Amino acid sequence: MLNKEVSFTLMGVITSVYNYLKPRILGMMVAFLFLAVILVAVFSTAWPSLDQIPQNLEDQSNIQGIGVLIFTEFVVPFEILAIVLLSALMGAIYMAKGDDK
Amino acid sequence: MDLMLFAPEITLVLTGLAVLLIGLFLPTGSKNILGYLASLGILIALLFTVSSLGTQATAFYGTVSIDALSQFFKIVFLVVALLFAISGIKYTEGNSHTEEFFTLGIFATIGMMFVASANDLVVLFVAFELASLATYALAGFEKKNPRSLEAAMKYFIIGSLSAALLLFGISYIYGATGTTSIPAIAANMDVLVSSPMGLVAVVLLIAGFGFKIALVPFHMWAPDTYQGAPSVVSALLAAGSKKMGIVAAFKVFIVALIALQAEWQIAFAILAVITMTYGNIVALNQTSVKRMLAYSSLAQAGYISMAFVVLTPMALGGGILYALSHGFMKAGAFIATAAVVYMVLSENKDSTDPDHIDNFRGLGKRMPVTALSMTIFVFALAGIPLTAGYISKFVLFSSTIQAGFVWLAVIAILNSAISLYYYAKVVKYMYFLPTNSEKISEPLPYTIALIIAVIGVLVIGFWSEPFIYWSMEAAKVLLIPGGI
Amino acid sequence: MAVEDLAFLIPLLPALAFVLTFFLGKKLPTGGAIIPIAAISLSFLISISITLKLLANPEMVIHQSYNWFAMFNIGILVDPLAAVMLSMVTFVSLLIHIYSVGYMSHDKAPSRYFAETALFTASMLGLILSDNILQLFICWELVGVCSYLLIGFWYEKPSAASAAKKAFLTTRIGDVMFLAGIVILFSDLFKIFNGTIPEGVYILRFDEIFTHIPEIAAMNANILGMEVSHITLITLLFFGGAVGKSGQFPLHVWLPDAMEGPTTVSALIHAATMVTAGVYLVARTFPMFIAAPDSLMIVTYVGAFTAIFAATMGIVMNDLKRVLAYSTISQLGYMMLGLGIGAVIGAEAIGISLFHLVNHAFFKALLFLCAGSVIHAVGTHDMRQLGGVAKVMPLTAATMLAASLALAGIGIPGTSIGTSGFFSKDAIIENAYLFGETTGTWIPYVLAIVAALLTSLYIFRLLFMTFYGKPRTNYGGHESPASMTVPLTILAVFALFFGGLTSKVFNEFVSGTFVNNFVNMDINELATIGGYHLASHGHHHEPTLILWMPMIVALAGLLIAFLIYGLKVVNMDSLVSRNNAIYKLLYNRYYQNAVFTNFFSVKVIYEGLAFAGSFIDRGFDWLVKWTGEIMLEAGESLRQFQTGAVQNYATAVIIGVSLLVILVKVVMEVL
Amino acid sequence: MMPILSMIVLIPLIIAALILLTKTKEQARFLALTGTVIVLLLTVYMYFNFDSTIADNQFVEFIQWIPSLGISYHLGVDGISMPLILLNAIVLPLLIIFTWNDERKSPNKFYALILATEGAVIGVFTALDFFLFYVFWELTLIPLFFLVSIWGGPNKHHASIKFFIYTHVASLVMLLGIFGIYFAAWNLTGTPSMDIPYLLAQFQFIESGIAKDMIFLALLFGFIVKIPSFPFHSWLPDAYTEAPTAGSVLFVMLKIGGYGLFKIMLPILPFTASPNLMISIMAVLGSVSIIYGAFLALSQKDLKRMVAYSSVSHMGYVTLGAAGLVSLSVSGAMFQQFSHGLIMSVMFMSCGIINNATGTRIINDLGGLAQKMPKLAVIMVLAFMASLGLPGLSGFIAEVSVLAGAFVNLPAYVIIALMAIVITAAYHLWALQRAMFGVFNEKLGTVLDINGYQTFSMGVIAILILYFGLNPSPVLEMMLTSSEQIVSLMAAMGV
Amino acid sequence: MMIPIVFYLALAAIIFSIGLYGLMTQRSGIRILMCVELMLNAAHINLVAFSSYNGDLTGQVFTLFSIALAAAEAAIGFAILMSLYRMKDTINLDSINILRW
Repeated sequence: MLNKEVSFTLMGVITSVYNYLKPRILGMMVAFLFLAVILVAVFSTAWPSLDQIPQNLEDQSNIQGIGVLIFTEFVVPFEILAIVLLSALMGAIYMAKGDDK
Repeated sequence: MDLMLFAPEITLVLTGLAVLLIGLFLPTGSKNILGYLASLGILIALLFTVSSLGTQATAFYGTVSIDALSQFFKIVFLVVALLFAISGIKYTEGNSHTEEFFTLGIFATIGMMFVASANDLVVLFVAFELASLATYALAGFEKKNPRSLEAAMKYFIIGSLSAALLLFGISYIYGATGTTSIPAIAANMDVLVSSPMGLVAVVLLIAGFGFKIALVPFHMWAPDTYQGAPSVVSALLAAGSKKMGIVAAFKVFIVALIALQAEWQIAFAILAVITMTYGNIVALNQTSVKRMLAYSSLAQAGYISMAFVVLTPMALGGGILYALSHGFMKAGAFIATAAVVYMVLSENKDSTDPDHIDNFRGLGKRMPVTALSMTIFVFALAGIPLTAGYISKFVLFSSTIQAGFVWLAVIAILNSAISLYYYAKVVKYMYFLPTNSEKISEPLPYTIALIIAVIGVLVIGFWSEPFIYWSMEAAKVLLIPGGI
Repeated sequence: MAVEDLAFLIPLLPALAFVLTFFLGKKLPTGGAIIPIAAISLSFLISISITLKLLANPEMVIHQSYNWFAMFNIGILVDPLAAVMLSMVTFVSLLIHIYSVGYMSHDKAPSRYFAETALFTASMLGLILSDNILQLFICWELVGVCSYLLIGFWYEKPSAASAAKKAFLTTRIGDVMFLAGIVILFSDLFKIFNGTIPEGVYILRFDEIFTHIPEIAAMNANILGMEVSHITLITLLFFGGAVGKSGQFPLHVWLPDAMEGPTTVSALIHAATMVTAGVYLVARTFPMFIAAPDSLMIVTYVGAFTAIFAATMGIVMNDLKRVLAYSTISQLGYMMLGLGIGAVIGAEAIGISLFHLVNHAFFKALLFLCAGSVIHAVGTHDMRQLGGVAKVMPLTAATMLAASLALAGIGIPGTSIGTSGFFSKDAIIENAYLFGETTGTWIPYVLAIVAALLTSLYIFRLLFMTFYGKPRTNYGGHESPASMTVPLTILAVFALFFGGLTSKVFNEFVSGTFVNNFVNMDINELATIGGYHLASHGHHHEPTLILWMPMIVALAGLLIAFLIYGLKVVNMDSLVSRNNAIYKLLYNRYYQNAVFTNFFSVKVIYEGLAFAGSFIDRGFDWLVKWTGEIMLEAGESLRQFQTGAVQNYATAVIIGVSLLVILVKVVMEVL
Repeated sequence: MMPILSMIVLIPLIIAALILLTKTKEQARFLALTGTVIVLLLTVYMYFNFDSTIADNQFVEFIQWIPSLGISYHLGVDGISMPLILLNAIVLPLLIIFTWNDERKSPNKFYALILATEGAVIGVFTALDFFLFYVFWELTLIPLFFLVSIWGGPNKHHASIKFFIYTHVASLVMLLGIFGIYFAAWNLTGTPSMDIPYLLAQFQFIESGIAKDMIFLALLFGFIVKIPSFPFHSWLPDAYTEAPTAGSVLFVMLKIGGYGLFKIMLPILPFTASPNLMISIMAVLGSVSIIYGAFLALSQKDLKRMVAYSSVSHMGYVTLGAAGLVSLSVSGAMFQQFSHGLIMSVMFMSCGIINNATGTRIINDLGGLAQKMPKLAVIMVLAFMASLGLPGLSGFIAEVSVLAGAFVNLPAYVIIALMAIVITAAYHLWALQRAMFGVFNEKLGTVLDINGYQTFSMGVIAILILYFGLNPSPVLEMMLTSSEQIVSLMAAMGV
Repeated sequence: MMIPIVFYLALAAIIFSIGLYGLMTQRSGIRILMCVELMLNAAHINLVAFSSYNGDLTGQVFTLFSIALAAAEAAIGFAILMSLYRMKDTINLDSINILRW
């Protein structure tokens, strides 16, 4: 009795696991393949990095640097981003709006 | 720094904003004027660009450069945008959201133009996204049409995926080189060259750009989207944003990642062969003309990718020239389809697939100008002489042989022979199959757009010298080590 | 203006007549017959005066040559051989034309008839006059096509159209061999000149050809393991052409069918214009044959065999014209035999053969015209329905008798009494004996003698069945009009007396062709190239029996015919109805029709090869189609990847990225 | 001096465009006739000012077009192209006259396409720049494609697409060959040039033997398909048969394959790495085409299809003659092109008339047409005789020159070709006998003889067939000059 | 001691792969959008990590831009999904495949 029940639940588990995996197995495999490719590349690369942690840990605040960068070197992307946001706004409103009438 | 260098972009931004603002105050019935306004703005931008042809400059801390390459591609984008805007006048007739249509189109064009002149990956990525985001909404512009929505949805999801892949790839390049400036990357390639990361980054970038270029297997959205989106938008996508992918790839691979040449040459060789063959073969028995044009557009993308493999000045020039020609041909073909769709819908509002090839029956009688233009476009796409398609194929394929890639040229040429079948099929339907329907008056904006495209196709085909010259100039920009 | 300057007019006048008659004939009475008659009369006058002039000046040769294109020329050459032929052809053709006025008076399209016969005559005259082998070939082909048109004159009759086609095709086989000979000859000469032909040298002109015979003979070709001299090859191929045109075995099959045209056309073909062309070709290129003894041997045997082969069939035919057709084949065999003996007697052979040719032309034309006269009057040419025609048409019967005597070769040996045929045929048979004596091969002689017997038999059979006895059916009939009987009479005179009167002169005159040639050459030297020597000239003294032999067999034939068909000693019907194998074999003409037409041309060529070809072609077609279909199929399957589900698209992208990394890595490792 | 070559190329194209604008058949055919007659007059003028004793290009026009690729607008005629231009110029007006009274849909397009084809074909013959050559080469395809597709027979779509793609593939392969020679020369000299004479002269300096052979074979393939030669002929029967009569005649006028053989293949032949192999290839293709086409023609049931296959057979002489490499055979092959154009025009016109008059082209369904159509019968018999190579007509000159010339170098192949002669005669006579002679088939109904226009145009061509058969020199002279130059090149190379 | 950069990179790769997996297997449009965001964020991790290990602020600026872009993208994405939902009453992407082959 007991054995039977156990085996039944085991089968049930296997079946449900199987049913869960069946539509996902391809996705999993592909994702793992991709992950493997990336990880192999990541681990076999000698990434350049600063030799040590920046000395002045307190001075880690980079807001100012970022701000400067945004308005000097990256002013063009910033401007473009403005347009992006405008168009996203337009697009989103247009698409999301209900009936015109 | 001379702001005049950015006159075209500024003009476009102002035009876009103007269209948007004026549109707010116009009643639905008189929004037609927006289309004219947009066309005018694009035309002015085009004139600015043409007049500054040959200028060379970098601006904004070296993040943006103006050179022959960027100018050439800007012209391509502006021409396509112009065709888009002119034909859009008819398409948006009576629509209450005309201003969104044109503004999004213009903004997308701005994105493409900035990609063309980007000299920094940040600029490139953001501009790339601008072009994508603006067109997502355009693809779904017919929001009552399930096809259009589905097209937008697929375009959006695959677009986001490829944006993620692109960003992921860029992040590795940034990590390995410590910079996002394209010339600086070229100078700091040691890490990437010596590790497998280089290859991974290259492939991730190819996936990112390949989405726009529609290279197999990153193309899957393209047939669905081109088919489902409004034809005019498909024209913008196939003729414009595809070229944006190409110019981005040119810049990133040939200028920045030239040290990884071997990797991406092989990758592009594989993709080019698969793409042109797949595109042509699958196009053979399509019944939807737009879908057929989409697959043909895959094939053309395959041809253009050959430039990456051959990598001689002539091949790159050929690829760039091909991009221009393809802009005219493909935009023209989609606009011609748009005219047919308009015709079908005006007869039968509930038609589910107005671009079915059966609707092209007897088009030669019903819409003679459209049919003739379509004939010229498909013959140009097939590479019949004295059209833009021929001279571009001529330069591109011949350079392939010159560089010794005879096998690649043979495959390409066989492919272009196969393609004749489905192009000829369209002509057959238009001229040889009978129809009982009446001749109809062709919508003027479509006709004007078609005639512009036809003139473009024929002028490039006939008076090729200046076009070849400028595309060669553009190619030289790519091959000067380290960029500008 | 000397008459020799007018030589070019001889073919040109009939050709002009063709054009005029073709376009104007319909508007003129009797289909414009007057135009060709006038033209041919003029040609005849020119020919005969040229012949006479040549007779008077044995050294003289008329030769004019003009550039045509490339290294080819057109020109005219009149030497004794040509002169005699010209005179004969114009004469016989003239008479036939005159005869035709009456004969064709009831036809629908006499103008077409006269136009075509004029062209026919013109082509033949052009052939004779040619000074180069290419021009000869051209006229040769034109003769063929005219015969095609004339045999198929009543084209609305399917049998006529079919016979015309058969005639053209069969001779075409010979023509191709002839052409092949010319092609080989050309390339040999071209090589002899090392590819650079000087200005003004036309390499296919007879003088060039003959000059270079030794060099050509020195070239050898390896055919199926045998070393064959080019000269042998070329002459054999030329002879192949002659076999086709002159109806020699095995290409004779067209000739009996060629009866479908008007009878006058048969007369033209058989007597004057067409079938003699083959003999003339061999005679014309005789120096080449002399240098190729093997070819001459083959000519001899083919000629002798044809002579008897055709004669055997002649004796069972019931169709008036068919008998005559087989007779022609048989007589042409004699002529070929006569030429073949040239291997022994040298240039004299031409004289002998040509003599028979000319005589044959007279009596054969006469025979046909008589037959035509009978057919015209009676309306049938089945001998079984005729009989006793002589009573109705006495003049026709008389001329027919004259012709038959000439054909059978009745005459007294050793004297100059005898019909024309007697002198010429006798000469051939005698020389066949000489041939046997010299070479030890008696077959040609035996065949010739037996054929002579059969000849006599079938011609008198015809005579008795048709003209004598009682009518077997009721036929109306009347003597033909004067326009028909006058030519008959003239021809009869020639058939009876020409031979006896000119025998000596003729032989010497014509045999001198290559002695007084426009190119100086010694026939004997040519023979040494061929590796043998000609028999010494001089009088041969055959045994009296041999001398009388032809006469005896001719009379024997006459006697048998008289017994069977005249006196009916043996019941002809019982002979026929006995249904024996030989009769059937002969009556069915050795089943050659079954073999050639039905089996070979229809089954093998048409059904077999042509359909094999079309099968292969369908294969190519299928290949093209298949390529297309496989593309479409591939397109159809590849489409399925585009499932429409966006998750799948994403999957494809990711797989693409991963695989591309691996693939590029692998390719880079491999490279 | 006036740019006469540009005129004869462009006038048909311009007039074609004008014809498209006409509304009625009368205007269209009048314009078409005017255009073709102008071309004829110009061509005749050019012919009489042509020096047939020199092999150089004459009436040369040269304008830079795309200098960065070395492309120029370079036209000229020599002894190879002059006769072919003449052929087109003569036949086209007659073709227009032939179709004078025909009823058909959209006559303006019809005549425009005919004129466009003429312009394109003459363009191929005059182009001395590979780019231009290829442009015209492809341009010939399009009007013919439309002609077949619009006015063709029941199977027209299949035939036109097949023809279009098949020959397009061949053109592309030829283009590959052109690229090959173009870049090889570019690499050698450092300057790009598409100039045909220049590139042909440069060919010998290419170092790689394999490259030379590949270039040669690619070009050869392009030309062979157009000729067409066995085994690349399968587009032809369909296209020729389904095309309207005028289309078939235009196909026959399309002698660009053979032209390429003489103009481009032969001058570079001695410099290939293995000239003897190339000669053998051409000879095999030629001789097999001759006999294969003949057998196929024999097995056809459709008169027009038979004529189409006979064309394969006849064009085999062109290939064989070119391979013969003796000035006689080469000029004979050139003459075959010329003569074949004349003969086949009449043959196809006859087929068209029979089809129109009786509604069928199946040979066995016809019969006894000569009784009802005597004028046609006369012309047709003449054409058939010319086609089977009867002496005195133009076909014979060509055949005998080819056979005699080619035998010098290629005896075995000539023997094969000779065998085909009997077959050739057989199918021609068979068709004549069944279709024209014999008992009239009453089922065919009322059958009218050809009208005056048709008689005139066919008659003139028939007379020309006769004329050139008797006096080939007017065109053969210049062919000989050109072929002697080609052959002397061979001799110099010891081929 | 500094955490080696590969840890960050590995984390990013794993997050990216999870996003991929979700993209390939999920049916709901919302979930797919979330997966896309996940992937973008993985890239951001990379950028920020590199930025700080390289001592260069560009990566962080880039990340800021990118976050803005991601927001815009999400806006449009949701708008499109809303339109779809309005039309089809579902955002199950499996059922949206009129366009295929």
